[in-house]
Amino acid sequence: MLLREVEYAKPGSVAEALQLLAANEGARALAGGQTLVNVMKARAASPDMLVDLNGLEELRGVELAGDGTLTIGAMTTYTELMRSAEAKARPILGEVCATIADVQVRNRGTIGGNVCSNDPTNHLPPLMVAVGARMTIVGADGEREVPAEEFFLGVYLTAVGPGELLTRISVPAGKKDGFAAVTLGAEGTCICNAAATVNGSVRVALGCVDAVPVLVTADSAGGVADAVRAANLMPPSDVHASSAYRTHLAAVLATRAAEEATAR
Amino acid sequence: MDVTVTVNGETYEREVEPRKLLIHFLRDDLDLTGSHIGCDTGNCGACSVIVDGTLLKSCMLLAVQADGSSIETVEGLGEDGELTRLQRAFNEHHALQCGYCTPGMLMSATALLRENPSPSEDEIKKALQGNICRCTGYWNIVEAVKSVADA
Amino acid sequence: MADAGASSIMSETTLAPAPVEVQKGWGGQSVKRKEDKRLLQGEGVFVDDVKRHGMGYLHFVRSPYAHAHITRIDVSAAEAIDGVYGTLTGEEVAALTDPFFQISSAPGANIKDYSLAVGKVRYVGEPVVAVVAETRELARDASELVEVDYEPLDALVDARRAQDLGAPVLHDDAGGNLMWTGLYSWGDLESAFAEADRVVKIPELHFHRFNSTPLECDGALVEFNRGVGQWTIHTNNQFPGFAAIMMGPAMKVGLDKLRFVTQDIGGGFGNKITSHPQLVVCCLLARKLNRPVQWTEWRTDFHLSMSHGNERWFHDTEVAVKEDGTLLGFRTKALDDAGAWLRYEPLGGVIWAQVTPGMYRWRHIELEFTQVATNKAPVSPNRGYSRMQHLWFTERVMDIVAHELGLDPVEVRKRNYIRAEDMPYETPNGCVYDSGDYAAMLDLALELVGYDSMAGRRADAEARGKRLGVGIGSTLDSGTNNFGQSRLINPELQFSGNNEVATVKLDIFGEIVVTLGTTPQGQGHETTAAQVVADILGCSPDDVHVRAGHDSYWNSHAGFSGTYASQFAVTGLSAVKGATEMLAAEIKKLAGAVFGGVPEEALELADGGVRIKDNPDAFLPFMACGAIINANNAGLPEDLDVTLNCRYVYRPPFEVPDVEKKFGNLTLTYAAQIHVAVVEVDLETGSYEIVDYAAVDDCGKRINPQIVEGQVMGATAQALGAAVHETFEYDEDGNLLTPNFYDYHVPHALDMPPLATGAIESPSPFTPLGTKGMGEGGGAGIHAICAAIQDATGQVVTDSHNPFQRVWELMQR
Amino acid sequence: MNVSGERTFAAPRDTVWHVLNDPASMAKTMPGVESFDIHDDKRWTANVKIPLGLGGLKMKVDMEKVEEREPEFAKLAVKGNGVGAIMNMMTSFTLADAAGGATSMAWAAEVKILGPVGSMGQRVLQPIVNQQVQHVLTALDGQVQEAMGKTA
Repeated sequence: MLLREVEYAKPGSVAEALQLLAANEGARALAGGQTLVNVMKARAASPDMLVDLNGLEELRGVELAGDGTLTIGAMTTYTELMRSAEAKARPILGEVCATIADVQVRNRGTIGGNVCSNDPTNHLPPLMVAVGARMTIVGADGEREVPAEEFFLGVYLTAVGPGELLTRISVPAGKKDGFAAVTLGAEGTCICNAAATVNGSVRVALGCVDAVPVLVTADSAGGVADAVRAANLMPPSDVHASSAYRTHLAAVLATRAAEEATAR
Repeated sequence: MDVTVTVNGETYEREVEPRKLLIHFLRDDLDLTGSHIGCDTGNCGACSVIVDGTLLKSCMLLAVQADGSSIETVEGLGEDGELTRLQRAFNEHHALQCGYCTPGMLMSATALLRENPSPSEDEIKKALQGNICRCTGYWNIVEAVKSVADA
Repeated sequence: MADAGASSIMSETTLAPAPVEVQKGWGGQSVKRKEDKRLLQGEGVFVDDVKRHGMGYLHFVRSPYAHAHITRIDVSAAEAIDGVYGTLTGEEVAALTDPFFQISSAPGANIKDYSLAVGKVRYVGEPVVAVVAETRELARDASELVEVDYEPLDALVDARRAQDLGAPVLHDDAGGNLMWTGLYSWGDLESAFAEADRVVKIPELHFHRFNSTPLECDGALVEFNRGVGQWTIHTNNQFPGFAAIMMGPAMKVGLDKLRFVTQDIGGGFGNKITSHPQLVVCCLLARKLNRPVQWTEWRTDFHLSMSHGNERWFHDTEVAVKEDGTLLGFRTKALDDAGAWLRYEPLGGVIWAQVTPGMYRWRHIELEFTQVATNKAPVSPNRGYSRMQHLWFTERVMDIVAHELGLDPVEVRKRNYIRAEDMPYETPNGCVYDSGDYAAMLDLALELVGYDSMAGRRADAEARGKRLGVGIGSTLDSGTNNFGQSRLINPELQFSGNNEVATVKLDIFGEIVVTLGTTPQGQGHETTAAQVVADILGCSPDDVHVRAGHDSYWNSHAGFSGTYASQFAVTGLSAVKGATEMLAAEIKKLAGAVFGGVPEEALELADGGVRIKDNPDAFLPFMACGAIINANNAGLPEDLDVTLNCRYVYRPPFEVPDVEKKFGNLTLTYAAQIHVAVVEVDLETGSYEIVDYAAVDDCGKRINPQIVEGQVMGATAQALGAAVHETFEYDEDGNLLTPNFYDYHVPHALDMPPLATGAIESPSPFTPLGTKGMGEGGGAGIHAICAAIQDATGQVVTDSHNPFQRVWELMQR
Repeated sequence: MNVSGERTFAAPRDTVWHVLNDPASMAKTMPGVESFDIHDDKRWTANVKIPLGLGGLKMKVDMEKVEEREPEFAKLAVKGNGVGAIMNMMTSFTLADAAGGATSMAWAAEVKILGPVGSMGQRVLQPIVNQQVQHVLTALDGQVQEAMGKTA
């Protein structure tokens, strides 16, 4: 509770938002605020200005292209994605979103906010890496597209630089996906998670074992556990899990996610 | 900054600091103390309110973000002091003890029943997942909500 | 934990009550709660809802260090800000107040505990400076400008290292970290070991640190009346009687200068007993700044600094057993981690002794209790206070013995349970278990989880790569303390017995008004008190107005007033019963006179009035009674001694315990709960689900069965949370790693397993209503989960906290 | 938490030593340095803003060289004070000649973070610290090369 003083701006367009962010070094984009506002309550972070993106309809919505590519606006909420008919084209997206936090948070929290905060316990970063999502970032020098593998740079750090915004995420067509997690209580804080997609070979992205999702590939679900071991993970220890336990879970969950993906 | 909101049908206009959270605005500026604060990490749901038809936790929203919106809080449930079916069911099934989580719990259940008038037990639990209760263990709360679900 | 199955979430099973006189009428009915309407409409008044003109908001500057000298404090920058009303430092506190009275004998008695850190900080989150400002936000802003220089010291985090040579010492005044120690020895342990076929040895058991985390944190709004020198303390402290005797001497004022007012409290569970240091700070600032001071504790503040449950170790346990599983006695060393201060401690060093043998018949017991200070938050009572730790120990012993001897835990329990025919049963240390049938409770609990079908369910789980385990948790809920037990801790103390007060009056228009000395936090006192009154006055609970909350100006409180330690159903309701019976007698006396000398035995109370039994037309409604005494009393007989305003103090029958032998009756009643948990463990990850659960309760006569069941359910949920996820873990530097609900995971709706509850009623022969205090027996859930995990993994469980990683590690053995 | 490692610089030992002991060039290696004051050759202070995606974390960082054996070993006590965070770090490095005129540096740091940021948990902090360390080492490399350039 009780945030530090902060300026507030509510731009009417992405262009205006970019100007505000560029003009104020201490400005930070406010999406759903379901992470940022809590960090501000702890005063562990205190931006000088919040640029509220909630007015930007152009950043909302889910579109399905002829080739099956999904385009998700960064400000689309979890709930909107779960209810989107188009998003059913890649069922795993809605399924995973439905296990994030709770109704209230899903009603306000956004897909873009989730990936941009890149808290190691979030479900979406590994999922985006597994499905081979591509992030579109816009800045003063125009748009660029970054593959999910290169998007996540560190805890709370992504390819979205100062003065830039994530505008949309595109997810290629596909159905054979899986997801597995061990959490603190049902749908609670994540201890370790894994997202898998099968497309010829198996791609598995592991969450909560490093600052960024760790991608491993194998020919089949059977080979995933070895691939994870070969990755020589050195996960952080915390109050919920030791490095050794996370390392063990990573192999188990990666296999389960891969098996689910293969079985679809 | 100026904020104008309609809460339970009544319009309020206030000058607030941008940093003020909606829950503090409701409780301290508007004296609507029915919505409570049970944590500082957005976990407990005691502050849950319905903003423009959407169930939210008012501790993760700035008051200025609610400008122009229509807000429903526990004080707005029921008409001229009467209890709603849901509120009566909470009493019938002993779904509250200390009553601190109850306003948020009621708002979550109300939002659920509007969208899904006949939820299953699992749907009810899923809908209440964002509201912590430390007294009841949830069993009687789930029973209460189930009892008003249309058959 | 598991979702409930599609099957009904609850099945209420009630055995025929024991053949004793069961009161007719409102008592025993699940009357709907009177307090619900205001709470359901958001009209409850909780402490943060109380506002006063010109009040200032208080924010504490807290220590970032677990252990450090304070070398400099500078509040000038904070006080310079516009809108900041003032500050308070430890130096000022030390000048204005005396250290809090210590319950402990030496060495704990020698520590100097003030309401703010003086010279040194001893845990992360300890209040160092208080800042008061015009708004909540500004108070916090200003607190960031308070400059405090620290000289860090090594932190002591592990109680087992507290008495090591060279260990960091928290309290130089105590000459070390030992706060209190005492040897308890009853029976003849050597003969027990001589008679034993086996001695089962358990090197170490650990009961972890957690608490009930009431959803509302602590708080206060304090007003100072300069003219009469009196503070009005609006607070959610749940034991004002205790707060007053701590605060009065420290502040050097009489207790009547401290008026405690409460309406609704957002949960307590014992955790709101020891907020007196913060209340003193509020009082000092209200006087210093001459304005109302408001303090609201936020969740992280609460986790960092308030009321952790006692962490306890049991070392070198030896159990004397026969081959057939008969237990003869045990010896153990209990090491209790009090945290940085003794705020209610070392009472935990004796409270456990209320349930010394658990539910079992062993007679030879030796327990060496040692309590030490560490650089962690101070502990204080938490639902099941100190008995939960000890009962977890006795239950672990049962299951570990069964494991060692290859016996069925059900059989071992039944072989050793105190039997119904043994009741009332005197324990080896002189406590008297009033009534109960533990074996019958266990049978019912097993029936509720379908124990007979377990073999098939185990096979089914195996087929799914899971391992099924069943565990039993038996627990006693000793209620209504004999405060004389405090003398076993410190013979100098002049406390003994217990008491509670109620007043019942008939007002001018016949309104029945009841005031209680208690501070309810959701236990439904307004409702159950009204039920008791209605039965005596022959009216409906709806006709009875029970004042909400607590106000020491109602003159309806006594030294031990409050809501804690499972006693309202005995002390509170007995006080209500006593006061109401006084009122009933006065009404009859008045009516007798009004009817012209009709003897009391010819009168009866019914239909909201008093009438002559064989002449129903001669009827005097309560309204008339109230009017006559209060406003129309001319012509009444001079000697008519009637006020229709009756105050009664209930005093349980207690003796002062024998301090030398540490022997005597420490509590009046013994409610019991037996839980059975069925878990399924994921062999690959160690994660597990509770797939079935039963809780059977016996708290004697139930005034309101629905409220009783609610208490059982709530306590069960808290126990399951503690067993699986909830823990206050510290790193080696004394940083709390679970300071909020993000990392301290309490159960949510999806975590709750299917629950079947059952009840039997063994009325207490020792209480006026046959009731027993209850509400704290839910610790059984922790015991049951530990036993179920031991059953599933085949590995001995030695910790009360079993997160998935620990279970996975067990399976790696 | 403890972090340590080894790194080789393509430069002679005295060059590396010089860089490591020159507050000005050290300043260039630290993340988000906003200002820098040198009190004497053993103590200096920096105002930094550690970049976190959620908004930078402002800290006043005092550094003191508590031990020094030129040109092979030095130990620094680093104390960071920020609202919501206190960082205490004891770091040391040992230089040795490596093959081909290069210099190898064995370094170790014991980092303690207190306050609300600390309560965010090691799950978050450990990766952040590792990342900042990598940042410092890379920048250090740059400084060494720059120094080489100057001396060349």
